[in-house]
Amino acid sequence: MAMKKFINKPEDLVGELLEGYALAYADKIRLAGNRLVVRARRKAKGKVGVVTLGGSGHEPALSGFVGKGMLDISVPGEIFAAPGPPRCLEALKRAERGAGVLFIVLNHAGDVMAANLTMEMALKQGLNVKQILTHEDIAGGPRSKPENRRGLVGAVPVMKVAGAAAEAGYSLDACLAVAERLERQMATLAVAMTSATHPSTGQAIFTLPDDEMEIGMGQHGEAGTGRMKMKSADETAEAMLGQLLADLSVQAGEQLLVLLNGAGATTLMELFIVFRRMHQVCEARGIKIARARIAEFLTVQEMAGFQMFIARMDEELLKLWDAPCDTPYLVVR
Amino acid sequence: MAMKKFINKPEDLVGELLEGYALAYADKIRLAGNRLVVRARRKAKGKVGVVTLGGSGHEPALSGFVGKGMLDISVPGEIFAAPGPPRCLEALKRAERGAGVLFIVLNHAGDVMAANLTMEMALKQGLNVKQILTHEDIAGGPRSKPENRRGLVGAVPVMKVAGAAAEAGYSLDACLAVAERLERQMATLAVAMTSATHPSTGQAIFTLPDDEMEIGMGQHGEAGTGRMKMKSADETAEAMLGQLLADLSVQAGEQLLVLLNGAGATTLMELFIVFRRMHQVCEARGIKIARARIAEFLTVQEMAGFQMFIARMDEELLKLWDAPCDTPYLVVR
Amino acid sequence: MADSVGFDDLATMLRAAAAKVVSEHATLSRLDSATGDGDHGTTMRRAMMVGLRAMDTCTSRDLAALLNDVGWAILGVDGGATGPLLGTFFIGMSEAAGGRQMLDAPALAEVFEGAVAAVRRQTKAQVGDKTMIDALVPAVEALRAAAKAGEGPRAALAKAAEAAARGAASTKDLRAKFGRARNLGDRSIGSPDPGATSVSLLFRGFADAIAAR
Amino acid sequence: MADSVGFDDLATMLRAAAAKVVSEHATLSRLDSATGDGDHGTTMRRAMMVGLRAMDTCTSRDLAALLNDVGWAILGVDGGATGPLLGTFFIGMSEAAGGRQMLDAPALAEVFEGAVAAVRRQTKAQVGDKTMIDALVPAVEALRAAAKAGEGPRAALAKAAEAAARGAASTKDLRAKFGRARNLGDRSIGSPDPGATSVSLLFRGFADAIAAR
Ligand SMILES: Nc1ncnc2c1ncn2[C@@H]1O[C@H](COP(=O)(O)OP(=O)(O)O)[C@@H](O)[C@H]1O
Ligand SMILES: Nc1ncnc2c1ncn2[C@@H]1O[C@H](COP(=O)(O)OP(=O)(O)O)[C@@H](O)[C@H]1O
Ligand SMILES: [Mg+2]
Ligand SMILES: [Mg+2]
Ligand SMILES: [Mg+2]
Ligand SMILES: [Mg+2]
Repeated sequence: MAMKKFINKPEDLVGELLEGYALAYADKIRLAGNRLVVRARRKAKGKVGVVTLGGSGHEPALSGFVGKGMLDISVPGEIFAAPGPPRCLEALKRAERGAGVLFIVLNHAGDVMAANLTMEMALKQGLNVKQILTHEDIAGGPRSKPENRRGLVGAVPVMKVAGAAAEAGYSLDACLAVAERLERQMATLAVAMTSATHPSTGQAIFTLPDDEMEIGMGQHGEAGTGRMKMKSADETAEAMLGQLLADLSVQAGEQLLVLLNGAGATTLMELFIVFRRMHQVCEARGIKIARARIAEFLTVQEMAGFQMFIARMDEELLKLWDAPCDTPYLVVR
Repeated sequence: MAMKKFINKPEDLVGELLEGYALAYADKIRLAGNRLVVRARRKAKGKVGVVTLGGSGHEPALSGFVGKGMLDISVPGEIFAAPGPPRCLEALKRAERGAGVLFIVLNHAGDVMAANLTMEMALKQGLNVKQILTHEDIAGGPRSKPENRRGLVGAVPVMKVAGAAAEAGYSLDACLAVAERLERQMATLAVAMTSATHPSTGQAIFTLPDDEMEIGMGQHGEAGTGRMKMKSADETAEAMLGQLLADLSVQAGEQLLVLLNGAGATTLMELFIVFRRMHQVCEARGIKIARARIAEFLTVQEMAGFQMFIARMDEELLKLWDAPCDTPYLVVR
Repeated sequence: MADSVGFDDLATMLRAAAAKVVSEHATLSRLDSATGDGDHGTTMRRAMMVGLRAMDTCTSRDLAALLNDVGWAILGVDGGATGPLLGTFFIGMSEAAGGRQMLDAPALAEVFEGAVAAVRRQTKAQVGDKTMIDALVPAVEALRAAAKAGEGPRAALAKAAEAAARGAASTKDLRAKFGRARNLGDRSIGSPDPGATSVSLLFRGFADAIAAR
Repeated sequence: MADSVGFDDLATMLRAAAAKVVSEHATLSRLDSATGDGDHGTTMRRAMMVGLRAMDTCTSRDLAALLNDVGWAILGVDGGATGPLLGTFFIGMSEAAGGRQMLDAPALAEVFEGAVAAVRRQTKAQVGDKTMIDALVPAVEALRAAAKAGEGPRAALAKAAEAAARGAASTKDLRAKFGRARNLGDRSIGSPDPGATSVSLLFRGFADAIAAR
């Protein structure tokens, strides 16, 4: 069976998608150096640079969030494969505007190894770089073992908050501090209902029976922990939100940022219905959803499913979340 | 086989999705009256109101574009079914701020009949309402028979331009005039690769062989005109763009707005690749793509495919397209 | 007066027609999947349910009032192409019924002709265009012919139902010219029109109700 | 000196290993679909292709320089977990090779031990955790043992390749503790680790090249 995707040669995928992206959003971003996605207009001198790396195939993540108020540079890898350290190093150097660079890394083995090697080289060369690792997938294991937790959509709000702090003139340490505070206060759980086709191999990245779903599914089809018969939107929302609130020990009176991130084939229609139940559950528990966004931030090709993200917010984090930004796939006025 | 969607009871779908949407975006929109989606803050007095109607199941369209700079009110119907005239009439009355109301209607039999009945009642009651019909689907037949052309994603830029004009203080006639100018200068062609499940019936809305795609597919699975073996992204882009440019007789030196609207399961990755080829073709012909957006504006559940939209732009239309707006699913700074 | 249709007869006819459509809604959606967007049964069921509810809350014993309430309720439904067509159908019946409370066969024909006229104001579709018109027009023509031939409401409605069924069946071999099926072109041939099928079910319900009286 | 590995031998070993992996890439991706994200074969092929290109452009006849070029080329690839691990593997070999141009069996063991040490700096994975470590460590241990027993490069590499294959096969019954397969828990049992399979293919290539010499 032919792969039902609009592509040309699989080996040209990443180069072509980046080219098309840069042509479409030339007002906001451009390609530079060795396939780096950079802002159309460089950040002012004296401000902290914000850089991330990650595999392609998750569009709009991560390069969709390059722009004023978020990322300075994204280093896109091949499909589901982290970029090599030399390109990352190039990005860190370019992003330096005299105030140091924050390097946002999602916890996946390949990304972390590439980032660690990059950091080694960067520090050897005297660059002023700090790294933050996002690992908020509660399906990976207990909070006490963060190294087992994958980095999911939570990287996007971390970029938003760090980017806003950088724009506001925070120092590198201060940017790192707010980013780490959000990172510690956030939790994500994913669910999948159907598989996706790997665009390079044309194969399904996993299989799931016709009447089952899987909670805890990773964003590359890495299996989760909870394969079960399909549940209604309300039941799914309750089960997932319950786990997230417990993981963060969210108490009555606290306020949350909520993201519902569509994986690909799941519609906004469904996510609205899931959010409705989340809101009811929070309301019943006296928890306030202070901000919410329902969209595709980080996709897994045409997989059906979503990531449910919550973060405990304080006033500074809310202010940074609300700060204006202007990227191709997130604009805040 | 169970339907792989996160829903509760199918008959509660629309009510629940609207409730969730309003809870998530309470800063921008709210529900009012009989299931109308209205702005969180009403438009200033003395400005033209902008209202639309349409079936649900296409999220974010159409209610996702209610907000400053675009729609005042959207009247969502049931899944793929236009709302009844009484609710439309209620919306027109609410949107009246002393300068009249523009009523944007997509050309589908049900929407048009509901809108015509609404207009009859509205005029009988002395309301100052003008209607614009969008019908830019070139698969429907020749430009000389606009009544056969369906209204596709082109309604969104019409809302954007009309909404910006209204915000800028244009009169009702002037709003109608720019909206009609854009409408006459725009063309859309859709393609589908896989079907979608109707969320109320659980049935596929059409079937397509494993290795075929269909050009001209409507946004409810209404068949198109060109069923064919699957083609590469480049071939698909060339074939579709060629038809669109011919339909509008676009000449070298002219400038276009381009939208690539994902139908549901088709990734941004693929749409970037398609856009890349569109850009190459336009460049070779001396046509300038002045503005572009690649996103899901109007979906068909989890269908794989997209709508390719082009519009010939003049300076006034570009200015209105670029004007700030702040809706849940389109923000321009 | 067994050769006229009164308020209670009409109510029974409407309820029987609604029940017929509701019980066939899955078939109607399936037909719509072949040529449209697969929701005709869902929409028809929704329309019939609000029609029944309007009958329950109608306090008047006036024929025209009952039809008017039903028509406006259906018109108010989120009904795609069906809501406006069916809503104006009943509103058209109401207007043609005027002050009359007992309808003999010629009056019944007149009332249904009013319905057809109202529907025709909503659409340019003609017989042969593969829409509900293909069932509606022959049904009402058959009703009128039977009335002219001196037959009573029972026989006239039976003839109308047969004509509607034939009309609906005839759409199978037609090419769609209106609605979502239009773009299918030749591929719309081979599957009967869902709207015409609904109309034939409505007339079957009308006829059966009067036959059982 | 037939009992040592020189520059041309090493080049032949590397090319044979790359060819082996490239020819099996579809299998490797299939294994990765079972427990990971289905791209291991694609990534390995990409890594091997840039490694081969680096060999083509390497102008030096120094062992360490060749290994260093190959290692950095692979490190520079968009390589997921594989790129850094495999890249540092060859860089580690290069560092351990130092200035030597002819490697007898003990020296060969030392060079591969350097590779293992470099890989271990990238990951905390141990034997039994279902990663490429499960093929790599026993392969190099077997190589060292053969060298100690006085065997030459040919026999030592043959033993290493057998040990790598056994190690890769052993991962089938293990539960993954690292990488994308980790979250699968018990469900990771039953399918061999793709990275370990790759390592066994590399050693098979090394051994075959020297055997054919
Ligand atoms: N323009 C039209 N004129 C007459 N009948 C129409 C028209 N458009 C649609 N119909 C009828 O409506 C039926 C489809 O109804 P339904 O599926 O409920 O609405 P929608 O097409 O909006 O989904 C068609 O089978 C046809 O009989
Ligand atoms: N932390 C780790 N330590 C050692 N080996 C690892 C680790 N993570 C992954 N691997 C190895 O990498 C292989 C997967 O490689 P590949 O599919 O190319 O990368 P990715 O997992 O990034 O898609 C696994 O089979 C395993 O052998
Ligand atoms: Mg990968
Ligand atoms: Mg419909
Ligand atoms: Mg329909
Ligand atoms: Mg992999």
